[in-house]
Amino acid sequence: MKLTVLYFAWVRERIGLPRETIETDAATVADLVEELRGREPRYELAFADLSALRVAVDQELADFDAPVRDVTEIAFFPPMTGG
Amino acid sequence: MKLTVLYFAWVRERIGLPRETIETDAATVADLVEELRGREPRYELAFADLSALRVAVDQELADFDAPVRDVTEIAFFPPMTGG
Amino acid sequence: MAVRVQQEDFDFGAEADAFAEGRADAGAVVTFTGLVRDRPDGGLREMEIEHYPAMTERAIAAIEAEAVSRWNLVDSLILHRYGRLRPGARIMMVATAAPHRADAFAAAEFLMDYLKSRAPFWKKEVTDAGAEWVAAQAEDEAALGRW
Amino acid sequence: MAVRVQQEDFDFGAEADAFAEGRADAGAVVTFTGLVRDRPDGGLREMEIEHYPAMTERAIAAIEAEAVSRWNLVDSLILHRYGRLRPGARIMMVATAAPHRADAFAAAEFLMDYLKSRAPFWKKEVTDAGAEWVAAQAEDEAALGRW
Repeated sequence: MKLTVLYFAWVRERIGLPRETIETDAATVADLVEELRGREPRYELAFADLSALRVAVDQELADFDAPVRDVTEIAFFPPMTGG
Repeated sequence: MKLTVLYFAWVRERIGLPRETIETDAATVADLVEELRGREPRYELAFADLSALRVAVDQELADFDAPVRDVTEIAFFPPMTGG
Repeated sequence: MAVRVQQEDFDFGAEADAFAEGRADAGAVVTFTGLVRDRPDGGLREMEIEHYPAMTERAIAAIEAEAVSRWNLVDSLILHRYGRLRPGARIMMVATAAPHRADAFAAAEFLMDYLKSRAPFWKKEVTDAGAEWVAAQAEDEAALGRW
Repeated sequence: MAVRVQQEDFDFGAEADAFAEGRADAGAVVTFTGLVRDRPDGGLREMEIEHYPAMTERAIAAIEAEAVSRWNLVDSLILHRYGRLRPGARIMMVATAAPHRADAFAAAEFLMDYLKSRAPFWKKEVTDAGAEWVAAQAEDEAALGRW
């Protein structure tokens, strides 16, 4: 399954790119995170503390146990600071 | 003792004038109200229900038992409805 | 800090803009504007606002001073009109500027609650059927209890 | 109801005025404007605001729809900028119009609390010493609990 994965704010900076396409068989967002962590130290650093991260699945805020099946876009970012 | 007495909103309309100078020996605002009530039916009507009235003594909100000594201006009006 | 009581209309946008302009010390600006609301049946011809000139500005200034003592504000503005106003016309505005939004919001609500029930203004609605003084609402008096 | 997300500056006064103009059905208009607050030492060079374009407008529209379902509003406006902003610059504004002031105030505060923590914007402060992402405040997350 092909997914677009986006990174924002310091997650983007730590990983060093704003988006990438990933081929994965992950069942949940948490599985995908595990996969990414195993890739390279910069991913391990970005995903070191999940409590400091938020995730959106197809542009809706979601939990880390959300299923990845039939999803086209997943975004990782720190807690929002708008307004 | 001479006092300027002012009336606003429906108090002014019932009494039929916006202000007048009154010669009085009233000790408190309540005494002054009693005196005014005794004057004419239009005063009796305006002061019929004190709970529907507010009073300012020298331009500060006050109670009906406030003393009148050394006061120059007393105003009677309904509860405010600004804003 | 500024208080203005006037018969003339005011330019809400220009006032709001001048108040908020370049406040690098503030972060949060809240404005409230009160407009003449028509009656549900659309029958309001005008609203007359009477006030007690000698008392108005000092009563408002006292309310403003109380707000300044309670919240961390960098500025505030209170503007209130009197006279005869058409439906949709501007009656008044308050503006507050603060480093944090909670202070700006709380101070603006406090100012409104107190202006509503403690500043010497009285509204009269004029319709084709006649004129009627607006009655004070129990909820407006009750709103003061939260501060 | 309107939502705009843009890089360009906006004219707060003109927006506020157009929003409030002639609302005989409203009575109460509340605006909130967020400005780039300088650091206490005056050392902020600029604030960069990053956002998630595909998500931003729909996230804000969902927040607005929630406000409309909770309070009696006749209109609302949400405007948020992104990009690089100087101290004192306008970041965003919300405006609410309602028949009664309590609804206008509550809806504006609700919109702000949710925009702060649920709309995909991130702020970075740039000083001479470097750049730092603004951390989310526990009090901002806690503020959501009151709704």
